[in-house]
Amino acid sequence: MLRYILRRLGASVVLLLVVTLMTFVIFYVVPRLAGRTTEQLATMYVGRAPTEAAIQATIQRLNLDQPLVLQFWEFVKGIVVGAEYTFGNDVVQCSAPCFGYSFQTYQEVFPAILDRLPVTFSLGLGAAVLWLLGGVAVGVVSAVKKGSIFDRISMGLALAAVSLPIFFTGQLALAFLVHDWDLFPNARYTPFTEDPVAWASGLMLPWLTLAFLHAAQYARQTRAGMLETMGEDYIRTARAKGLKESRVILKHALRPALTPILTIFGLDVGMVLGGAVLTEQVYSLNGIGRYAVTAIVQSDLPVILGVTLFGAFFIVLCNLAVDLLYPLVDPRVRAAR
Amino acid sequence: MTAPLDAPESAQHAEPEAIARGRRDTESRSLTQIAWRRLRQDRVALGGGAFVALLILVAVFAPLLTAWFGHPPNQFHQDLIDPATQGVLKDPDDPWSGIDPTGGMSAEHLLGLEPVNGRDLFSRIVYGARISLLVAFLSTLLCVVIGTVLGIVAGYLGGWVDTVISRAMDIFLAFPLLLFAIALAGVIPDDAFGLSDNALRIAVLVFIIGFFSWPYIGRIVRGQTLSLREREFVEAARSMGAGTGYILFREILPNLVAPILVYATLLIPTNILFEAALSFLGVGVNPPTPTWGGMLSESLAYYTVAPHFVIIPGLAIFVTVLAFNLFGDGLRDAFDPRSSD
Amino acid sequence: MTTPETGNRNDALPVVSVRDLSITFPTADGDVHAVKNLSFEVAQGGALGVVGESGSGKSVTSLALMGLHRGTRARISGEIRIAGTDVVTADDRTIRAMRGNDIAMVFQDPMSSLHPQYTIGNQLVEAYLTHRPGAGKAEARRRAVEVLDRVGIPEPARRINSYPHEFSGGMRQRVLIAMGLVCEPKVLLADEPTTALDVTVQAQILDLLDELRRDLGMALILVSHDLAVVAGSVDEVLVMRKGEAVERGDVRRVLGSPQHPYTRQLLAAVPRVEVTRAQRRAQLRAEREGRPVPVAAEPPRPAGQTGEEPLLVVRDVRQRFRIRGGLFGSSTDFYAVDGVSFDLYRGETLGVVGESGSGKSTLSRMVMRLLEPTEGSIVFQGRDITHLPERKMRPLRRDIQMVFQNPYSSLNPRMTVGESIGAPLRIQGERNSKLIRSRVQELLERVGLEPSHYNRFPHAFSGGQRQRIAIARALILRPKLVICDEPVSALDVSTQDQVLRLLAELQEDFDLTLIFVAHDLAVVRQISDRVLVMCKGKIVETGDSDEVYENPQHPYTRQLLAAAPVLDPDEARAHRAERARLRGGQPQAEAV
Amino acid sequence: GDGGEGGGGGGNGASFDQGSTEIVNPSDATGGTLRYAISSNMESTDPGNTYYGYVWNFSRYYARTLLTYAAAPGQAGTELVPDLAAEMPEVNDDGTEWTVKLQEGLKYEDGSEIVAEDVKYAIARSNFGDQALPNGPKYFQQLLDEDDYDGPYGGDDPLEGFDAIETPDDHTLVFHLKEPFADFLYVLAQPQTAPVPADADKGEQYQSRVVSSGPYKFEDDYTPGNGLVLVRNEEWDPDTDPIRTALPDRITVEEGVDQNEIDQRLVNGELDVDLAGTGLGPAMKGQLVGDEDARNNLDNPTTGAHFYVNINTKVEPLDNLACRQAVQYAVGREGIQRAYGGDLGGQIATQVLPPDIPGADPELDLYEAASGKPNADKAKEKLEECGHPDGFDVNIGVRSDRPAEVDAVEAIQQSLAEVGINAQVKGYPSDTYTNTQAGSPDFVAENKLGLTYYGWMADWPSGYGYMSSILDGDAIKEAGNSNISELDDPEINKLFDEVISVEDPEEQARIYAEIDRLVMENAAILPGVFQKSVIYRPDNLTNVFFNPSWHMYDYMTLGTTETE
Ligand SMILES: Nc1ncnc2c1ncn2[C@@H]1O[C@H](COP(=O)(O)OP(=O)(O)OP(=O)(O)O)[C@@H](O)[C@H]1O
Ligand SMILES: Nc1ncnc2c1ncn2[C@@H]1O[C@H](COP(=O)(O)OP(=O)(O)OP(=O)(O)O)[C@@H](O)[C@H]1O
Ligand SMILES: [Mg+2]
Ligand SMILES: [Mg+2]
Repeated sequence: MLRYILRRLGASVVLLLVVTLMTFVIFYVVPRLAGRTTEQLATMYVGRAPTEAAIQATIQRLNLDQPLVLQFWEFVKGIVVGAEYTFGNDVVQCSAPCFGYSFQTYQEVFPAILDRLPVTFSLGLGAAVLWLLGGVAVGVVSAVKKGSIFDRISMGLALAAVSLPIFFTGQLALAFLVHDWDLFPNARYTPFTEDPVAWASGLMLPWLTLAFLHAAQYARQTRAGMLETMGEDYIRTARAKGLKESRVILKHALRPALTPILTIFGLDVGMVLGGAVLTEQVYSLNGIGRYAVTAIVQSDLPVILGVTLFGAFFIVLCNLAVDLLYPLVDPRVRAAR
Repeated sequence: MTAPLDAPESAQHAEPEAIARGRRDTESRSLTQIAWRRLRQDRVALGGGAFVALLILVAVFAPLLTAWFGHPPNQFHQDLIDPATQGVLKDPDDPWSGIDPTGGMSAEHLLGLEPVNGRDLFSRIVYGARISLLVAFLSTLLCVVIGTVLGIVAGYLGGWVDTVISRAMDIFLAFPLLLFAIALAGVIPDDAFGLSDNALRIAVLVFIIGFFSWPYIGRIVRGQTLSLREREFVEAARSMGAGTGYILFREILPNLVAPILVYATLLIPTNILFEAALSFLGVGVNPPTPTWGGMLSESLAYYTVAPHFVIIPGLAIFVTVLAFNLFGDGLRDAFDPRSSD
Repeated sequence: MTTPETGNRNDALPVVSVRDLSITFPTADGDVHAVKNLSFEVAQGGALGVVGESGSGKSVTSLALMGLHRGTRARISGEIRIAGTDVVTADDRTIRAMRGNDIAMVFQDPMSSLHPQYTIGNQLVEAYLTHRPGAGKAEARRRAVEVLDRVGIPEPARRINSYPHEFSGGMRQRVLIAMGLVCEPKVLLADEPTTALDVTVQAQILDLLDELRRDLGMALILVSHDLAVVAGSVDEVLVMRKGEAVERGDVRRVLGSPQHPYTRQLLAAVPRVEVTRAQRRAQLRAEREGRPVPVAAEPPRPAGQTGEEPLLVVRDVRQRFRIRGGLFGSSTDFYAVDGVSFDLYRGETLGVVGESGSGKSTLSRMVMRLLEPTEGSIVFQGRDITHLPERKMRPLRRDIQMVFQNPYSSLNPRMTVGESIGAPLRIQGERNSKLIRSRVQELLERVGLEPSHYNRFPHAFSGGQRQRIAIARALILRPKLVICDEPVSALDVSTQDQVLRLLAELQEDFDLTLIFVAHDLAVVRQISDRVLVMCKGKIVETGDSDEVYENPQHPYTRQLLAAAPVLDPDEARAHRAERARLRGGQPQAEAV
Repeated sequence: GDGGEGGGGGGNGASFDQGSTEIVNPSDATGGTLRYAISSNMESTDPGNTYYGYVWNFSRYYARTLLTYAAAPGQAGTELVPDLAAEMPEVNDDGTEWTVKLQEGLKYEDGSEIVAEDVKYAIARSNFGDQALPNGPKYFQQLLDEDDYDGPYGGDDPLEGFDAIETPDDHTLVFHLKEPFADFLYVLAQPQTAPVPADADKGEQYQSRVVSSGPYKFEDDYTPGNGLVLVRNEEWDPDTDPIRTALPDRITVEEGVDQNEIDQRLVNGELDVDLAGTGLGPAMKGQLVGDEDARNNLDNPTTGAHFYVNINTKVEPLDNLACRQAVQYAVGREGIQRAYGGDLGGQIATQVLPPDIPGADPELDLYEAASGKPNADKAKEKLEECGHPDGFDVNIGVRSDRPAEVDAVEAIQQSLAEVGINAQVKGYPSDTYTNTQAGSPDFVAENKLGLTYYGWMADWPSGYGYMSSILDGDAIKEAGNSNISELDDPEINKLFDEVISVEDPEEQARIYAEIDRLVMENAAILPGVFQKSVIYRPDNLTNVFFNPSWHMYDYMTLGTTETE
């Protein structure tokens, strides 16, 4: 087991390294292959009134004139040991996990991400809890009452949720639920530590929207999984023991049905923690996702890189967590290792 | 209680062969036949399938359709628009008549008009189906092909090949796809690989979606292959002297068709939405080419003056997704040997 | 050793009584009448055997006794009374109180009938607490350990925390029995509890059930497709066919003088260890030619005495697998086949027997060169194929073919059976589709199927039919050697008998050399000239088959022989005693 | 606007477009929180590092400049008045030496005195050296007589070698120009002249805490995206300040709020001002302009922006004058106007200079554009003349993430198609548009971007401020080029060289009108619309008026009756 954990950890580190390399290639190498010159690249990062001197300075700062290998090395070095940047008379120490420095907002990327982390975490985890509970509950009831009105309606709704983009549902929710009908307070982030009630009420609508989108998938998966496990022999065994139907369903059928969902859940949570791009955009929440979009719109390369890596980190982390949890949830997996 | 119970006449003489053969006439159809029969009984799935077919026809014959209705997708009807509110006038002859809440739906303009310049929404929806479906189909095809080949190879060969491919899947899954798509699309030039304009942009969209979504299907195929590999018929094929290629593509692949097909039908709508998301973030095909996603994202700015402009593309996407899903679900059920009728 | 006093118990009130039970499933193809007008009774402490071929309605009846058809589309009419509860009309609560408490069920497939994600203990405790809600966790646990101990799980206090996958099939079946026992029910209903197990383990489970019945005074309903399985364990037999009871009566009477032709047929299908190869062969020939069965047996074929070159020479082969395990994942070597040698002559049939896991399949796969032997050599037709690369091996595969154990997974479900049978030809380079087609149809006919079945898919065939198809596929290249790896263990006795007959016929017609693998000595004896007895990867005994059966040398062989089910109830009891003696001499080392 | 007819439903009796011409809700009541929001992030809070008008307007809360615009509605608002300066600057006879006296006793938020060197330092950091702040304009660098100073960073004394500005004492600045420059006073009104103490400077990161010289200071450090809160700066002395009323106690800015959301909150009274000052989005605008009651809360001023199409003079076949003229005739301006929302969204343009800039001649209409309708016959004629009687292919570039511009371009495409000119739309992200696509002559040539949609606002309200970057041949740059038509006409170039030394406003205006006429004759720019915005003016906002210099409300006078 220990060895397994170590192996998975090692694999995750390697995975992150490769992700770093690929990210780098996509953002630094592909534009060049597409024909951008060093000057053109630099111009993108200079600002509104680029002077020749400023362009040259940017090339220096971003090491754009160095060989790619060296640029990559600098990049990785920054992440591992940190880097230094000069501003005016100041030398800014960008300490250890230094994903770089934004030349548009003049911030270190990593602290900026950390700064937005509580928002994204609150949004993502809150929504995740909602969609997991909601989706699974709906899925279970649908499976048990297969073919009933409830089943049909909830599966129809699930399809609607899957098929409508969040910028659509989100904006309409804002327009109607918040402004026209006053059912929900405006989306707003208040730190939990400051005021838990405001925290929850401000995030309620984004949670619901995001959860609505994801819950659909969980409901469908749970339903399919439940229908499958309900046909298993051990369910018959459980019934033969004289168990109550509710216990048969919740204890015996649900658990195996949930096991594969764990994997998706891990991926989804990782993805959302890396930034719920559209939700944060729609609800004007200053989280990592919006940070990323702003960066993309402004071609803020270091931020894009940083956010991408950070997102990858979360996905890898959640996958790792799932991999480590899996044996606990499903003992058969333990044996297979 | 020692005498034999009443023996019905059929049991009077033994008929071993009949027992062995089972004479289950009801099962004498091929799986595809059975699937087709089940599908035919599944009205919902059939409806979905019919709609999908209709959609494809509509996309293919978009020029004919719009010619029939007389409104090219880019033709303006500014005389019907109130310049101040940019909405559709109730009465085109009276500039003070206010906004038409139906967006100008009439026999002339079936789905009404776009705000601002009054393009016919019906033709734009019809033409929009072309790009949206093209992107969705091609990218689905791409990721199905990549995912299937790599998944099947990884699952069957195992060992280091599996390790490499599985790790590659992990890596691709670890990328925040949307970010990458936007970043990549942003740096792609206007002419490359002998393509230009929308052709290139579509190619890029297709490439991005296909290239980054394959691990999902790859995982499924790999998992299925892993279990199929253990089936004795694979070993049987080996024992007849079949090579790896034969086993992979003649023995195993046909068994994967059902899950792949089902997954693909579920993927197509996802990819329509993906195109929509990219349009929302400003990386899509060039105007004035209509796409559903593009229309949807554009429409949100006019939701008060032209609610129909929001609803119609939204509905188009929704109904399409619904159709594909219903069809996909139906296919899955039909091909599932375990589901009994 | 006395016979049970069945008479005494007859006057007690029956704990199970079934009257006019009919069960119908509505399907798209019309109603399926799975059970029709079935009636029987089981007295307190009595034992009933329900026997019938696959699909005869045994499981459907069992489930009905438990009230497990509730909530499904099944339509049930008639009356079922279990210890005073009317199962058909009672409310759900009453039924739940009855299940596990009055009547407990042991299911057919021990592999899938336990929840894979909960510990054994958890599942046992749950069963106990359901009916004894007042009992504390600790008491339930104590009880769980107790019943585990009772069914012969070694170190029950420790193993209680294990998960099902950590147990072998036999142990899981014991756990299922324990789960049934935990509330001390009045009736134990065992639906083919041993079908998935090999003979040795089967014998143990049957012994256990018998013992429990006696000790705890439970009634037992034992369901099986094999009359021999129930013979030694029940007082009364009910023979079912197509949902109807065709014969019912005292076990001795039914087995001794069966009234109904179907019962006779079932009896004839049971492989008998006491029938020699020669007798069997003679009988088959006679049946084929319509002659009466000759009394005198042919002498066994003198194999390898003519000085001819053996077709296959296997020398000291070993197959190593690496088993990963332990805290630090250190892998250990494990020899699944360990130093096996034998020669095989043209036209001969070599039987390989041994309990599950003894390395039979591994050996077959090595000979097929689906595995590369770690050590030793395999020479086929004078050519050393031990380490031949796959490419060079390919043309040789014409001459060696295999029939696999599981008829459900050895045919590709997405290929028509015609394609499947023709595939070897195609793979070996035959391009002429017409020719392939006609060959396939020829063979289809030869194995007793219709040529028009060419375009059907495997799922449209029964297990026995599929096995015929698999045999046809193995024969289409006209191989010299065919390896049959337990080709009949997944089939019920009637079907098994038919397939065995077919194999025997084909062997003669095609002049085949066979390696026949099975865990059941009786089956092997019917078909093989020589027998290898395998145990833990090694050959423990080898010889002329009759010799081995009549005069077994190795204790393991004797154990196997004693485990084989026999039809005569008295003999069955004698075997049981013998087994107990063997176990006593060789204490519980083998916890299966 | 129609002004005058008060009453209506507006909560305080204001009327439609009243704020464009007079002060609505005059009040001197202090207190409350004034709430701003913006749909993007603020460009920067650093007055030395910004090019957006809203920051120039807003940053005056905490950064006083040498001069600024009078706080008055209408034409009076274009007047320059001293801010930090004690009086209007003096210029020597040949127009190359400007002397500015600072008021004495002005203090930063920490109580230390504001001295001339700090202003000089602020100019140095924003204009000189390779680490000059990237976003702001570089007028000082272009105009000052300085050639060997390489910025404040690096040496011990940051201002060593910076001789073009002298500070003979703590309250005097003397600017030495290369050549006379008549508009220099406008340059002195830029936020770059707001003082920065050298000790506090952290280069670009100075934006996290600007040392306040105005009535408000940062409550906490500013982090982009997290918004900004300003609180009163007690060191500010109202007596020294002619333009700021400093009514609210607190000022908050929320960043990154969706435009629809901002509009909704403005209408609901949850917000006071849309910081960007560009007015309502189409959804709310469409809803409110049709609503009689709501109209009274709307103002409809010009934004100062002219949206037009660059007709590149180098890309074939547009290098031919007749072809360019054909385009001029072919495009109906009404389609462009509609993209902005008809008469409320903009006024059809027939010349380059926006009407409120001296020298603008609304009568100039060489291509009969005023009607809004295309003139297909004339266009065909011109096509004939340029050798493409059946039309030609051309690409038209546009910022794809700006819906109105895309709408306009689609309309242009339609118009052109009528005469056989086949225009392919090419969309680009707006962020890179000016720098690397439209703004790169190489890119334009390579991608045959004959037409590019563009918009332009004046840095200050004069013809030079408006036209030099987009029409002067000397202004063509390799990257970040604004003269996208690549118009390099010797006559025009000469006029630009001349006009900078002309002091007489009348004469200047005449020259600007002449340049405008020449450009139109050249057909290098296809005027589209002079944009107007529809701004929602919440009832609780006091002292509201539109200042034409900023083309938005004058933020320095705003107050609120809402007290949180
Ligand atoms: N849910 C169902 N729907 C329709 N038919 C069913 C259903 N369950 C069982 N049957 C049919 O009822 C008949 C009896 O089945 P049952 O499982 O009782 O056979 P069995 O005697 O237990 O056979 P085996 O030895 O293979 O277990 C079969 O023909 C089967 O196809
Ligand atoms: N690929 C493998 N890796 C590791 N162990 C294996 C492998 N294949 C077989 N074994 C082990 O080798 C032993 C012999 O297996 P084999 O399948 O030959 O048994 P068998 O006699 O055919 O049993 P059965 O009657 O159950 O088919 C078993 O313990 C099995 O677990
Ligand atoms: Mg059964
Ligand atoms: Mg085996």
